[in-house]
Amino acid sequence: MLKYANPTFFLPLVAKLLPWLAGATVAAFAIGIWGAFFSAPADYQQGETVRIMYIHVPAAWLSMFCYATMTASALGTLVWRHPLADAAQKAAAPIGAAFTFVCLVTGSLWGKPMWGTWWVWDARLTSVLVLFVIYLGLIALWQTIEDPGRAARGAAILTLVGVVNLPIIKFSVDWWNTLHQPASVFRMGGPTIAPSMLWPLLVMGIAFTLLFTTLHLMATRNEILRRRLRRLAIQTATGETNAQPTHRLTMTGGAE
Amino acid sequence: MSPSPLAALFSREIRVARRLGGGGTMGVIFFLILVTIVPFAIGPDLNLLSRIGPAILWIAALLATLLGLDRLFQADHEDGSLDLMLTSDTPLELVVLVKCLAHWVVTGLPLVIAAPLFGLMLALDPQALWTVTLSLLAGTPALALLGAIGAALTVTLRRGGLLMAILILPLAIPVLIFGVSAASASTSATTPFWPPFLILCALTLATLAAAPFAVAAALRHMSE
Amino acid sequence: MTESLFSFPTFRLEAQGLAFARGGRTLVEDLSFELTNGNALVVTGANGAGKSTLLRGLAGFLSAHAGTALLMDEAGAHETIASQAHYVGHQEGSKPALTARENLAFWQAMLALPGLKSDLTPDAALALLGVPQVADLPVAYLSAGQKRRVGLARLLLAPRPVWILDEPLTALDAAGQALLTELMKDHLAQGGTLIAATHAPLGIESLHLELGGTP
Amino acid sequence: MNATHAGFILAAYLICIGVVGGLIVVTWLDHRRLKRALAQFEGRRGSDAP
Repeated sequence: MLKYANPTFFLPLVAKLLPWLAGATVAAFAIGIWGAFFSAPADYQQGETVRIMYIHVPAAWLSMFCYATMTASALGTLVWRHPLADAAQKAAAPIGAAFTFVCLVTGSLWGKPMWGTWWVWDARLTSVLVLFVIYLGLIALWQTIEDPGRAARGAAILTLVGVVNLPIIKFSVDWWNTLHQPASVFRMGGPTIAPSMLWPLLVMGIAFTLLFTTLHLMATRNEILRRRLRRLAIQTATGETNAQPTHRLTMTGGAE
Repeated sequence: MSPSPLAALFSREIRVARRLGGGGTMGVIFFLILVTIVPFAIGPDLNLLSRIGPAILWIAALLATLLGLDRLFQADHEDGSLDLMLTSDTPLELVVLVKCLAHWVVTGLPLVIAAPLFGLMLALDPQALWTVTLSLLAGTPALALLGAIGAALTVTLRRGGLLMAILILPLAIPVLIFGVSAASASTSATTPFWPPFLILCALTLATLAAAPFAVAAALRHMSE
Repeated sequence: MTESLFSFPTFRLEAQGLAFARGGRTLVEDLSFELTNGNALVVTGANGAGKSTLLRGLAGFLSAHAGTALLMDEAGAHETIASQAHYVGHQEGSKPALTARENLAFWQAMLALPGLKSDLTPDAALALLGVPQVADLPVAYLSAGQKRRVGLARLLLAPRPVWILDEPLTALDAAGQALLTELMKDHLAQGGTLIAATHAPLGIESLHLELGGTP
Repeated sequence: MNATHAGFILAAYLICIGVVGGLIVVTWLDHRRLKRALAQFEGRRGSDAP
């Protein structure tokens, strides 16, 4: 397993995998979107707007999955200090932010015709919004700290702290704004959804996961290259060759 | 003969805070300004003020806690104290805890004491004064500890104050939710006081137990 | 100068296969050495050769990429160097707003090791470092050399067997440098050990480690 | 498909495509830039990169 984590092994692996992954992503999206628009029926309550669900729900799911990926990478950074874990962590943050953004915007566009409002301060929405802000904070941390190793460890600690925070938010907000609309955003509890709507949703879920994997591999590869470039730039600046560091240990009598 | 390391650290922190910027007074003045601004912004409608008063006090407390927090470890990093503390026999986690305690005593506690007074200015009824003060007393330590995580992560950054706020505000939201919820218990008949207050206490205790480890880990890694 | 009232217990400082990196560059690799009571190690090398990195690593501020550095007592029990060492870097760790006495009293409490208490008071230590007059002054008012002396006074207030000194002569005048040499000699005579990075000769008998020299 | 809220549906999908497409393009351009910069370094220094 560790062999695959070696950057010199990882880069060719990515190059080999990417075309296949990209192809699979496009195919899954083609099937999923056909299912969402032409196969699945309109909801008897929500009408055609239910079609937003096929991007909203997978985006929500991926926003969490991406955080889980970052958490795993954060452990890799802190426990094993593996550079690939650093790169995977850094690469995941903007992708997670993008999926969370999509989730929020599509949810809002779904909410306006259904609830008559763009935004509700309800548990789900608020927790996803907080997730979005955490992503933005992580990106800001990555951009501010110059040394990549140090930035990786700082971001890893923040990621782990944030993961504790997420369930707290989920439970806590039930107490909050009990006077306001106690809306439940997702009305489907899995099996309660009709099979004709379920399969396009699942296919879209797979498509989004494939998309995430593709994007994440691309971005991780970029981070590895960026680190390599930075090292080369520093070596050039210090006018240093690739010679091994040397030292000499001797016994001397001091100055007196 | 010599005092225990943690007692020495506590008195040093208090002394430094007292000689620089008068310790707690600055935070209280900032708190006062925030409370004063709100009626100007939303108009002097006493009914409205007494309804949102607890929330105003909480937001003011949150912002006042952030004040000066970015220097909590940065100052020690810049003058070399942090390095020396790492070589101490005392675990860094305890050092962090004592520093946070001192910071809370200097910035948080004066706010809690001043809260009833400012509550009167916002036309809170006597019961609301109590609930706000109690919820601030229970909640502000958690804010200071969470803030310490952000302060540790930005310890090497010259202008880390804004980034620190971005990092810790999402973490502070649960504290704010339950704090405001407990504080406004008396202003809205439907909200009970005890359940959110006890959850707030639980949050503070959990932060008290976990945050020092996160802060110490962040300090060790970031000051490398 | 200071009459040594005690001596440190027997120990051995062992570094094996140490490697440290800074900013993605390996600066020290496969370094092994051993020091015992009364030994000193002087580290030299050009700017950027990794002197500070090595010292910060030995003090436990950086984690080693490889190897170990431990302090063993006679019974074979070992501890990290950091917990037994004084680190003197480019900063003194003094709060500008506090007086020299307050700063030193704090570090005495913070850095004292169990079983190695010193009877010195901060005022006595300041007198030994030739700056008795600054005890009541806030450190912010002191000159760089005075600040340095105040910082060095903590080495006497909390006895620790290992001194890790990064450019200890910085900011000191000739008298100060001579004073520090005496302090180092006393420390070694008491059975302590020290590791110092320097450009100027320290005037003590030592092992010599040159970093980044020609192989 | 005669949706009453076609505008909302269309907007949701377009924004999704925009964000994801933008991410792909930015990542790809970043990759090209890095590749080029690395190639420059290797050209200048010989083949010493691992």
